[in-house]
Amino acid sequence: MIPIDYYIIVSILLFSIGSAIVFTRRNILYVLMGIELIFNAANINLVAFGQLDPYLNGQLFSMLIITVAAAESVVALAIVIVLFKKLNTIDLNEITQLKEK
Amino acid sequence: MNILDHIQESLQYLAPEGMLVLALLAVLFADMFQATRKNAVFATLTIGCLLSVGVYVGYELFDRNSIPNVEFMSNMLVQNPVILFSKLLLIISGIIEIVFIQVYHYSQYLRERGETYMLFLAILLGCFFLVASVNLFMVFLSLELISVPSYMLVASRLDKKSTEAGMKYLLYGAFATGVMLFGISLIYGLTAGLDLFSERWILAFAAIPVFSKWIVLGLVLAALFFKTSLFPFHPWTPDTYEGSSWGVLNILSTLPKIAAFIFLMRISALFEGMQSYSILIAVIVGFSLLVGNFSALVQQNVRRLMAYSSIAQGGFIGMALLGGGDLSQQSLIFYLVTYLFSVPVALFILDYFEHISKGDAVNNFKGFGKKEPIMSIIFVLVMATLIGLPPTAGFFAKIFVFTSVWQYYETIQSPILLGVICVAVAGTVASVFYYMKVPYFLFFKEFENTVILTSKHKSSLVFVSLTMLPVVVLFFCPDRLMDLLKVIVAYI
Amino acid sequence: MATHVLSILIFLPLFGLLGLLFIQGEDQRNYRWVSIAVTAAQLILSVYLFVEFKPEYFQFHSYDSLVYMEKGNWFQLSLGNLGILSINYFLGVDGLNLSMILLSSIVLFAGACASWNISKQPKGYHALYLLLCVSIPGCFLALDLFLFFLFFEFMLLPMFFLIGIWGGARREYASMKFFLYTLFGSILILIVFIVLIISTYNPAEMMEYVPSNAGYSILDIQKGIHTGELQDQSSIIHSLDLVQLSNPLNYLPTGLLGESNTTLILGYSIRTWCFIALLVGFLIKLPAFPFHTWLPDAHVEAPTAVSVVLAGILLKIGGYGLIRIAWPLFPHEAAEASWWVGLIGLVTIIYAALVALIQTDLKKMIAYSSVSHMGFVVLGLAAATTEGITGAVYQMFSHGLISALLFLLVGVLYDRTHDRMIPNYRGLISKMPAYSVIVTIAFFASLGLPGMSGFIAEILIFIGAFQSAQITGTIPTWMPIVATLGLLLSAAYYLWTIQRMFFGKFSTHATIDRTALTDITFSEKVLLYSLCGLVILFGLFPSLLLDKIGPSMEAWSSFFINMK
Amino acid sequence: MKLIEIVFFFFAIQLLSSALVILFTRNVVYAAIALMSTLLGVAALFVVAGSDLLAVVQLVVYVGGVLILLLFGVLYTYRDPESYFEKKHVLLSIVTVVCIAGALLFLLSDLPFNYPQLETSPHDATGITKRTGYLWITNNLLVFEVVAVFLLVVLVGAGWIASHVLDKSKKDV
Amino acid sequence: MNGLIPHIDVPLISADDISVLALTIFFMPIITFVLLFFTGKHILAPIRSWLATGVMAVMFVLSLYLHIHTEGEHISRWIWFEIGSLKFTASMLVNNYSTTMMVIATFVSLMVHLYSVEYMRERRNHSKYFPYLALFVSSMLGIILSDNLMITFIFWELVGLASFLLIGFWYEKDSSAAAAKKAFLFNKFADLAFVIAIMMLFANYGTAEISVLKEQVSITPLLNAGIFGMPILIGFMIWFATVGKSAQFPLYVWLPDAMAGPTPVSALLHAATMVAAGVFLLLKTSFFLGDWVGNLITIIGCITAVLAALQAMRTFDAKKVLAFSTVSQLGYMMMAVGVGANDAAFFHLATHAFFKACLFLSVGAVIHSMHHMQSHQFDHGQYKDLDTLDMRLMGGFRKKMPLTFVTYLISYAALIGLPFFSGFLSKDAILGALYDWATVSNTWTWFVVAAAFSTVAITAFYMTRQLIFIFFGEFRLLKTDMSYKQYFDHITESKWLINIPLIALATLSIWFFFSINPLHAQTGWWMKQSFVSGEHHVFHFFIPILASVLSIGAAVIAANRYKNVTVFVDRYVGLTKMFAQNFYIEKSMDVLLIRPVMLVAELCGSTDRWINHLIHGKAYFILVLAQCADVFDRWIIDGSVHLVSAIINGIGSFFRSYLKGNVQQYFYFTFIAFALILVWLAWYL
Repeated sequence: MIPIDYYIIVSILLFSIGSAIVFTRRNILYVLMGIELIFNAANINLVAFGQLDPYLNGQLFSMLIITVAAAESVVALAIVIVLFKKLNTIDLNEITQLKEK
Repeated sequence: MNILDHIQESLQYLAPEGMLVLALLAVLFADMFQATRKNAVFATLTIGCLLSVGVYVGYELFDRNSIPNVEFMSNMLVQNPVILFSKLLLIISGIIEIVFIQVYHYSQYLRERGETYMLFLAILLGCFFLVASVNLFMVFLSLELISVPSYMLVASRLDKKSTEAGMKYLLYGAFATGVMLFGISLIYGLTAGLDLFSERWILAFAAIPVFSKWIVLGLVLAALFFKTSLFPFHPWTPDTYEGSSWGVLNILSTLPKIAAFIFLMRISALFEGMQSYSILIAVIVGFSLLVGNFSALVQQNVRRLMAYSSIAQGGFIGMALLGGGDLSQQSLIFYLVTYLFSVPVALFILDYFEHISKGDAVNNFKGFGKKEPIMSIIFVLVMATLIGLPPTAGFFAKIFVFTSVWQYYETIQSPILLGVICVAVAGTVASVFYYMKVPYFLFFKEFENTVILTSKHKSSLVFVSLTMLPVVVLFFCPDRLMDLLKVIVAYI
Repeated sequence: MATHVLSILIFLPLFGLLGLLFIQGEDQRNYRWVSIAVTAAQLILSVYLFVEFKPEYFQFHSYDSLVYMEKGNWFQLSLGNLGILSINYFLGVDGLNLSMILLSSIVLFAGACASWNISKQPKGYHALYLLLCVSIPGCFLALDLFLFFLFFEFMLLPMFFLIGIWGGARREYASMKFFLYTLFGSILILIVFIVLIISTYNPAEMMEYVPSNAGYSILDIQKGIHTGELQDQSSIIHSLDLVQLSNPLNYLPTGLLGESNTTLILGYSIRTWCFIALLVGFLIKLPAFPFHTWLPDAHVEAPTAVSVVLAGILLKIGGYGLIRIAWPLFPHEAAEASWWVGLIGLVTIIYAALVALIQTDLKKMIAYSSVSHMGFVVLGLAAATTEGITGAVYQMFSHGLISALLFLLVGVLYDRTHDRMIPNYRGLISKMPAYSVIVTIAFFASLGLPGMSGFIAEILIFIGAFQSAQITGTIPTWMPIVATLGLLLSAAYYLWTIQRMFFGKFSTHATIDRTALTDITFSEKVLLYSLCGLVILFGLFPSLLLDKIGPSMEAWSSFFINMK
Repeated sequence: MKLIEIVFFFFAIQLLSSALVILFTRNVVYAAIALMSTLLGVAALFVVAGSDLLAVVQLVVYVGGVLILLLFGVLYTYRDPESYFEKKHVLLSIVTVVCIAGALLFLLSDLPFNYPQLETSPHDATGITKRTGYLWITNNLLVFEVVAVFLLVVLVGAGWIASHVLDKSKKDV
Repeated sequence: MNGLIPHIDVPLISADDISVLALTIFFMPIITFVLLFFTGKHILAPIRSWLATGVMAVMFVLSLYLHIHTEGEHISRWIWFEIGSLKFTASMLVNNYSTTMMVIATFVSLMVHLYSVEYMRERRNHSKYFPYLALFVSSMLGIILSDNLMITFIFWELVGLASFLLIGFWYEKDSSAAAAKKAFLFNKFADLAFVIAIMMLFANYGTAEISVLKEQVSITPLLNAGIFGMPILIGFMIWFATVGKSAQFPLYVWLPDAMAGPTPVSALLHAATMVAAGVFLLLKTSFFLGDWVGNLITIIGCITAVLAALQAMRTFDAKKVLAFSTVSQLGYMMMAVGVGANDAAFFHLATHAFFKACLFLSVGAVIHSMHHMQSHQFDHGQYKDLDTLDMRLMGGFRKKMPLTFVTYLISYAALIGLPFFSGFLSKDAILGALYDWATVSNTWTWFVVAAAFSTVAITAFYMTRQLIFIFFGEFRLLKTDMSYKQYFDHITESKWLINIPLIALATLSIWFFFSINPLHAQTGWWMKQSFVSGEHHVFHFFIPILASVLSIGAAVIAANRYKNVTVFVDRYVGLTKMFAQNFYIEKSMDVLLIRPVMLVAELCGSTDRWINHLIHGKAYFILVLAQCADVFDRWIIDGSVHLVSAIINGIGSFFRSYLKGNVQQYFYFTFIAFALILVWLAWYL
């Protein structure tokens, strides 16, 4: 059996890479990908911890996350498309109409 | 007990939620078969549902002898007077919001779409679950049930500003959710469970080394801070407020906040006496007060001003989370009651003025006080509520909150709490200035606008007056509500 | 009726307000009659109160000393370990506020009459004015500090709007200044009230409402608190009942203001700081040097009726607050600080009079003279002898009448020409003889000519202040001696004004429409002469007022001397 | 080193490097492909952890749904070839990654992860699938149902938003 | 309660018949005042003037009756008001002393009223004249009758008010308006001392009842508390109060200016009664004047007498000469008070009241005819600015107005102290008292005596000068403007209404009304009255002789000096310049007092502005933002001016700085802030 720490390390790394994508990439689609990576990092943890859980909470939770993440992506994509139609860009550096004056 | 019997038994407690789902479906079907969309079918359905849920919940609540403090649905949810009372608040708030959309004809695009009501009901459903949940499953799910429809509502005006606001809100919310999920996964690993309120979980949580206990908990609470727009999860607020329509803002600034604060209150009750939790909240709250109040002070745009005000208000409410005792809980609910009546009125009147003046800068409101005296006076009253001045219940709300923090400070003598109190006092003073900024322009500047005010707004006046009434009435009998709350919070 | 006469007095204008709501249209006539009728009714009621009042010698701030007392529990809030917060609806009359109630109803009536010509948004104006008519008597009658503060704040808002909307050219600036100053003051006051509420307890209510104390007497409870037998923090009832707060036994021994609390902040005890906060808060309202700069601006910009109310009553609330709250609750601190308070009074008298001397705006001059005269109140208060304090109250009363008169007179001139600058007029007597006569009477009344009410007040203050070195030991004898210079200076600026404006050959500045300079009308005459008549009446027969308030003021002084 | 460990490390390195590709690539299509690779890697880790069912769900929902959606997004938002490429912030990215990872590793390094200890041995693959299904309709029935409502709402709402794109009659505001 | 204030029992005494009569007399002018003031122009002028005069006549008769029937002291005392157990009383004392003064006051008033009926007939705006006079008379009676210093103070001030109103009666004249203000302010300044005296009385004795105080002082002498103890200071303060009203150095400068009022007013207020009120008050409270205060009074009185007399020598304004002479005579009275010769002082007060009123009225008659000329000229459309008071323009009236000349001459003789006239008697009494005082005291006292004697000479000098200027020689106005000739030719004796008072008053300036012995008053009925507690002075034979010689000599010198002078040049050098400039008293007052006060006032005004700025935190910015019209807008709306708002702005902008629209910056912010909070928390806990 793989020591639990390995999973955690992988998950932490995945989380940090996901965060870095969210923080630095300018394209909304990248950001969405980054968020998916963060979700996956949580999933890895949950599954790893849930290996020995008789009620399988970890697995069930990560299944829930996957579903919700999918739903969120749907909403995000819908908005991205409208946004692109309105602003003709999906670069976050250019979507700065709302800001402190 | 057989699991199926348990589920069957649990269903009786799910009646309100069930009714909401039924209403949601009914709106869906009505939307599918409705040709014109012009009449008030959706609103009637929604309000009817809300009223019946309200009556049901009210009956459950005040027939207190029959209320057990039970967990049901395999320890997913819990039923007790506090939760019923919160649901009552949510329903009242919900009714105000639906009426808000109905009364005001500038919210037309919202009023005539069935989707609005569906999303609204989904948010309300999420709030119902959130206040009652005792399991991270339900916490996460209800938060999503609140968030995702909110993103869509924000973006629903479908113009440049609105979609941008929706996009930012979504990205920010998804990020906060991600952080929370990561926290949940760690918590799960550390305590081997998601049933937040069980004794086993509390013991397991207590065993975690202090050094990292609060870090993981902080990560878990991130999404709640996001919902309540507390520091440092507040930056979305101004942009979203600027971008979306007032009707949506009204929903965003009341329902999720009430639910999230009630849930946080329950968490606080869970951690009552744990100083470290209080310190975490104290820091968050202190910074929220600082950011909200002082940034609002320099705003020229009423939407952003209200956004920062909502951050600050979150801070004030959050102060009641610190103590965790009976008084704190009472004062938190009291504050929420004041808040849920006053904020819709403020937003409504600003919406009204904004549409008259065709602009959302304070400058545009010059001299409206003379053209719209009653509306303006009620607005002053709302602002007084938010500042915490007599003769509004806001005054007592502030007093209770301050008292609860002071009481807690007296017990633990932490300088951080003292700091929070100082920041809150400074913030209250500052709030006078920014809240009175709009009335200042309303009354003391000459009317410049050339637009002729022709709107028939009798219904608007009735709406704002009636909504403001409880706040004023509460000022004269705060003890009634406090006594009621005292009984209720004993069940937490 | 007799049992609720105070409530009726306070809330009568609300009915007027309701009436206003049902009157439509821009015709000002209908609105002004509502104001006048309501204030007249208030006046009748308060005269009834005044006549019926039977003074007797009691201990100050005792339930016995109050007549027409209305006391009911408004609400009780349990605040956990902080105890129970009990707020009472507590009204009552003793000699101190009797005079103020009479004054305020007279001045409010005069103000309502002076609002005759308001044509800009009359409905709003009269509505706000009626609100003022609620809050001012309320403030004077409330004996629960919470109620007091409520009415106190409530005065602020109508005033703010009345100045800010119906005022002169720089009304926004003036109203905001007024608002900020008084808000700052009221925050200080509020802080003290909060400290008071958490560090005191109300044994009478604890006996009545806390079941576990059944069978205890008030003394038992006080004993229990002080010996530590009654330790249950959550069953201690805190209230802001002035009568209870005035009893030093009712301070929790370990509370912020308790005797065993020796915490020093910057070298002073918390009690001292509380006293200072109250002092500053009320001195701003009074106003005294150096917190007075809001007043001239507010006066200059305010419409006539508002100036009248502002000078006539609102300033008195500062003095009233000091006499009613600051001194009785913190007698020891007051005694210690009296030297400085007296100095503030002295500086205010002289300084404001000097500044008045160089003013060219008639209204500003009168505003500064108001400041100067309110300095006498501070001086009399610092003396704290019977004569001094009676003089202070009398000064508030008489200055209320006189300043109302003065501002009405300025209003008369301003209504006609929209110009108040002293150098722009000369020889007004020949054009407006009746007006000039009344102005002269008012000026002489204000400068303390014997036979007018101001003289009685000032001489009493001087006598009291001079005696205080012997009786209370609060202020040295040189202060009243120097303060007499104020009399000279006020004579100087008034006479100089008379000389410049009314004497000499008639001429006006080119911008002034001479045809508008008509003498006062009959109705104005009636109002002004009746105020003059009151001023002279109370100057010749001070016993009219002093018979009523004297015993209370003597009780006040002996209370102070015993407590300090 | 056991085989399972080798498998673990392989897939761990694979998914992390794919993730790094997303972070550093300039082409959004490459990023989508890399995301697929990452998700596959995660699925593999699920298998290693004994959750075959979850791995399948991961493949079906993520790779089959989310990824396709993202690709649709890429197509829909095509403006010009340049828009696929964007400036990289290599240094910033590396710093961010290192900081976050370092902080988390530091904070969580010596935590006693107290994952559930079972009396019985780990589930076998079929057992887990069956039990998952059982748990979804018993203990977690509420979650299951609420997710259904949630998805319904998202469906309707997303349709509302997206329908705007198709609605030719509306003018851009 | 007032444990530290000696509690003195002040019994209440109800009024007896005499007191009721006195009260009746007192209230009569008040009623007249109210009646005439409020009816104003609605009743005809003759009715008004005759009503007032009639009331005055009745009052005079009643006063006389009262005087005859008064024996001993009649005190009545009531409670004015009380504060709890503290009682403030009002009281009235009727004795020979006060009734005498009442008779004098009402008589002079009656004469002035009669005179005024004619004098004011043709002047404008006199609907208020008689009410004001009535107000004055009632206040004067109040001072005379009151036995309580607080009540006295009330009337004291009311006298000031009446004098303000009457001096400023011709308000259109700038000099009149200024003089009214000046008179009131100078009096007010001195009255501050009265206020202080009242404070001290209440602090020391708890009452201001004169008769009670007198008893107290007799029980515990003043000097028990040391020479600077409060009782002595009370005396000083009361004296200082009279320095204003009785026009002593250095506050006497208001009196000459006060001549801007109508001449009858000058006669009544500023010669006969009001200025005498100060002396009268001092006499009433003389039991307080102990030790150094007495010496001070004497010295100041002496200085006043000399300086005023010197100034009178160089004045050309006919009324001002008389005013200075009044001041000088008041100096005499004060000297007498200072040396304890109360009887002499009171005697001189009485004689002076008559002859000075007569002098004023006589000169007033002349002025009246000058005024006629002016108004005739005016009627003929040739208005010329004519100073009707300038003696240099007069002359030769002896022939035109012989009766006036005679009355003037009699009162002139009385003033300069020629034998067989009342002034001789009273002045002799004062000089004798001074001499006695000097013999028992130290050497410096002889300077006082010397000064007093030289003043006699100076008085004779300037009075003779005036006599010659007005009544002798030619009518000098014609030298500059012949157009007045026709009017001058038509000047005749005044109307009988003017003449009757002149004759009456002149008659009363003759010796036998006061003493049968024309050379010594000690044996006269006046001095024998019991009301003055003076011991009998030793009669010094040389004093009246010396005084007479001095005055006759000075009169001869003056007559020689001025009899042929026809042209006057306003050029003075050396000392005489000082005389003409009022010894620079006014100038120095202006420089030392008024200007500094105004300067300080300006300073306070600017301080006020600075306080304003300071409190608003914008003192620092004010230079930059001087142009900003609406400071508030910037202060709160722009939030860029204020110091506080700058800080707030700083905090605000710090927390807003990242909100530049890019959501990723929000992430960064959130993440970093959250991480910092969590890490700090982990460290903190």
